[in-house]
Amino acid sequence: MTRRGRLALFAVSAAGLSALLLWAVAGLPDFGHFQGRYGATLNKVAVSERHATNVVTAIVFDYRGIDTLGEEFILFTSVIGVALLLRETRDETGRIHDAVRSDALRLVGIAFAAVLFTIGLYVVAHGPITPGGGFQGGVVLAGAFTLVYLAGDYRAYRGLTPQPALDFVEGAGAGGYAVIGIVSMLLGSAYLHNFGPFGTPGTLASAGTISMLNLATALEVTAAFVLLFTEFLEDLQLTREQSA
Amino acid sequence: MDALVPLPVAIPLIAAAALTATGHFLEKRVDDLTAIAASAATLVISLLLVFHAADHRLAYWMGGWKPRHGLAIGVSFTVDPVGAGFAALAAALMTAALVFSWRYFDEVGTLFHVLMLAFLAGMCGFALSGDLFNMFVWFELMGAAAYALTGYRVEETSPLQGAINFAVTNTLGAYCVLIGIALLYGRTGALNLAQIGQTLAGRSPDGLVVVALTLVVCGFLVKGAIVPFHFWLADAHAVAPTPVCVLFSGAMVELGLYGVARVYWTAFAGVPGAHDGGLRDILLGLGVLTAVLGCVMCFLQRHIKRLLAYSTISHAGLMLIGIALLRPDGVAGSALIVIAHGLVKGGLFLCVGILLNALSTVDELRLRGRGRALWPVGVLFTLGALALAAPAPLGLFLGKSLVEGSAAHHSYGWVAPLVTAVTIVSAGAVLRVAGRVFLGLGAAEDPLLSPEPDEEHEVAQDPERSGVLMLLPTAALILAGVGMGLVPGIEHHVKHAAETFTDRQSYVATVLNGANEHTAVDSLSLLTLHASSVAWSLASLVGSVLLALLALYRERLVGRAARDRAYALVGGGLDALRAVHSGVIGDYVAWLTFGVAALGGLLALVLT
Amino acid sequence: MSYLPYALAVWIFVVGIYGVVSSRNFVHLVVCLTVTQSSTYVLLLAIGYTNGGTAPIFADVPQTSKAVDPVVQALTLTDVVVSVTVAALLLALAIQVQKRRGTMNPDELRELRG
Amino acid sequence: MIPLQAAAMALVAFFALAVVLTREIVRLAMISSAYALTLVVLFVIFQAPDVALSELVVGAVAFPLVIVVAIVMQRGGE
Repeated sequence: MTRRGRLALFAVSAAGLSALLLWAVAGLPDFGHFQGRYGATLNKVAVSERHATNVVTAIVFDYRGIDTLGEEFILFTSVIGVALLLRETRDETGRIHDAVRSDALRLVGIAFAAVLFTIGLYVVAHGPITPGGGFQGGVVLAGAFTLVYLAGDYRAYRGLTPQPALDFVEGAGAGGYAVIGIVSMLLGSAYLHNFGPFGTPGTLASAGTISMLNLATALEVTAAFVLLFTEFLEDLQLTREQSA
Repeated sequence: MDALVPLPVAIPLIAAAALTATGHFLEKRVDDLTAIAASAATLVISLLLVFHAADHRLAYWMGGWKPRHGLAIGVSFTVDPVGAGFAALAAALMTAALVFSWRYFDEVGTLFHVLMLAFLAGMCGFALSGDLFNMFVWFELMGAAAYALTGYRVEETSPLQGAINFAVTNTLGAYCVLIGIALLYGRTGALNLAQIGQTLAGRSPDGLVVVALTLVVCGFLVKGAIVPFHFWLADAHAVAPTPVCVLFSGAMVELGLYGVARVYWTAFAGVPGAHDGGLRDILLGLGVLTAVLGCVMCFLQRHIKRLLAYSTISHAGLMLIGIALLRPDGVAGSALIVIAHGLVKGGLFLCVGILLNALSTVDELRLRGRGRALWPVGVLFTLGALALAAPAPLGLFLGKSLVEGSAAHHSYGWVAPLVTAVTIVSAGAVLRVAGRVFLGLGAAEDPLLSPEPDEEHEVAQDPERSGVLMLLPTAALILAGVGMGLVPGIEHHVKHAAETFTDRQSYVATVLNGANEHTAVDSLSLLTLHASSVAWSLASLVGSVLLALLALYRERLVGRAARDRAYALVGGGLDALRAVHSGVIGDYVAWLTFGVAALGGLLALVLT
Repeated sequence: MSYLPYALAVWIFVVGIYGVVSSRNFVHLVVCLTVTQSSTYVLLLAIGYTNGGTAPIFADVPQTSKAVDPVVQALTLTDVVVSVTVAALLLALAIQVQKRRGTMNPDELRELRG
Repeated sequence: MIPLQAAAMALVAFFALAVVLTREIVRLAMISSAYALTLVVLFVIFQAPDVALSELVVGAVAFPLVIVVAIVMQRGGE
């Protein structure tokens, strides 16, 4: 198809699709007037049943914990996939230089990384209580590691994140999530059943397996994103070296 | 026994995670062994689930969140024989592919095995889940693993192109599904299929319901490779490693169609008008279009993997025809086609893998006569090709005869001749390959066939790779596919499974009210042969052999003038058809948009 | 006002697909794909919104107060992760294309056809 | 509240179009980051702080990655 033909086909189709979609959303409840029983019920019972004041976290790690198992493994799989797709470049060996050579800049970067690291830990730990959790905190933690890389000390970065350790943490995090589900079964209940212990709502580690699953997720996400960043950045460094 | 339900998902995932965590410290071969063991365990458990669910459907609530006052608050895996059977088929094909791949993917360490196991978990989860959003999650897991596996040979451009086309179209399909899910949630406040169905039932459909149905169906049809959403399939299959193609053709594509059938029968079957002729005609039309286009394109290929890929598209069309009848016996026929086709096509792809490994090409013309040395492969390949031609009572015969019978019963008498014609063309193409490659028949050149970039090898040659380990799973798949229809009682059990599958009321009762009705079927009788279906099957067998011979010897059999006239008649059409399959992702997405809009418009006409 | 947020989602969806169809650069194509996906976030969250509702987090507010639907938010969280993963895979593929062929233009990849 | 919602939605609509129409890669990276930020604001207004936080970390970490990829690729291509 020529480009013009393609755009013409799309224009006609998109007009039809838009009309269909607008027709569909006209059937939704007025904005702001939704009354779904599912969400309303969970809002009512989650805190007392699961001792997690953040209902979203309770849903993510408990009521619909199996979705999150799948989600963890989608991330896990895509990291493995990226490693597979970018693998060849590791044989195209080249020395990776530090991106930044100024010591002052390095110091600022590393100090900033330390701050990010603390924030990341906080976000992870308070997942069951306030907004945030394993995923968001994990990405922040990975960002902290990446900052060390960007601040320029490649050897320090690789010392912090050796490949076997990263792979181990990634596998342990994702696998840990799935294994916690099996533990529930060994205790005689359903897969991913929350077997406690429950503490006072609003305190850390109050929500039984939610806290454990949150931690497993944090491990997995941190390692996954560090691996992703490493794959891409090393690949680009090498590309640049070769073209230079 | 209920405790088995989460295991087909949990076992491969845990094995994948464990391989990744310890991959740097493992002895060689541990990855092969772990992956095969996990996959075989999944197969055994899925088979147990098939038998366990044979007389009653299981609803397993993750996290123990049983419904409260009829309201689903957790996620259920709702297991019936069809769903569990799909998981078993995926696990069987995976096990065969992994045995075949022994020492195959050493250069990438554990990466290949981890991706395959995640892929398997995604397929099992999709087949077992009873929650629409949860299905979407597993759909994406399947996708993420499949895109990466498609691009395995990163040193060439065509695998990258195939993987990109595959990833972009299927991702857009998944977004369509997700928009559909959001619309349904806005209407029903539910994500569980039974709950959605219960809320929609009995109320006449409006725009929201029609469009939600359109979007969910289209999203799954992208995976199911139904025209005009099929473009990605041939590109992805042509370039993926052959053990991966086994899973793509044998299970993943079919799971897309399974998704359509599952969502229709649980969520939409209660909608007034959904059962009338309009919807049936639209889906039948799509199935026919796909079956015909697939078999024509199949016949035009010389790249054998691409040829088999188009044959899969053609069979996806046949399966959709069975589903489109919206009757239990049609669903049963489709399910039987899925099993037989999955096993046979998987075996055929493995045959191609052996050819590629030994002779460093997958081009039909370049392979002419060179397959003689590999005669056991030739025997298996020919058997597989004949099984596709569906001679009574072997191969795809049983499934096809059920679909034809169901169609004839509901006054779609044209289905039987059409299915036969399509079978003749697509099986004829595979037989032509068998004749040319393994017997050296036919001409060395054929300008009619599409030139494609050839492959030389998918992995480095390894003299220690065992020929027996490659031949064994190939033979197992093909022989199982050929003889599947002879298993005592299979016809009755599958028919019964299809009746369970299509019974929305009892689905709701099991899921939301915990009802547990047992409906046993006890039959070990052999399949029934009707005179008409046997006649059609003979026609397709003889027809496909004759067509293959005609294709090989048309220079000798047909005079020049007649040939020229034939080219003048259809040549332009074939070239146009080829040109539409441009390999450009922008075109594919434009066609996808067109398909959604057109299908939505048609459904709006017939349902409201 | 009452359907505007839903119409916004439709707008983003269609505009994003237009970007994918018309793209001349794989990075652009991937970004447009994430734009398309963001329409699903907007649609889900808009559906779950309740006038005057608080966030479904009861750390500082009493549990009896009116809150927006938490389920759609959980779904959207999963959705965000999916979007990252697909983007990462596609970018990895795009990088390899650039290395092999020196082009980022999808229209120039024409090995598989017919 | 209503004007605030309307303003945020208008911004999202505008930036979505802007992203799609931007063909120049460096600018695309910046505009897509801006689009992510408008989404964050909208999600906060929709009372979805968890999602807003997710979009923020993804937008602040993943999109810069796109920037790096895009810019280096373009240099490689020249």
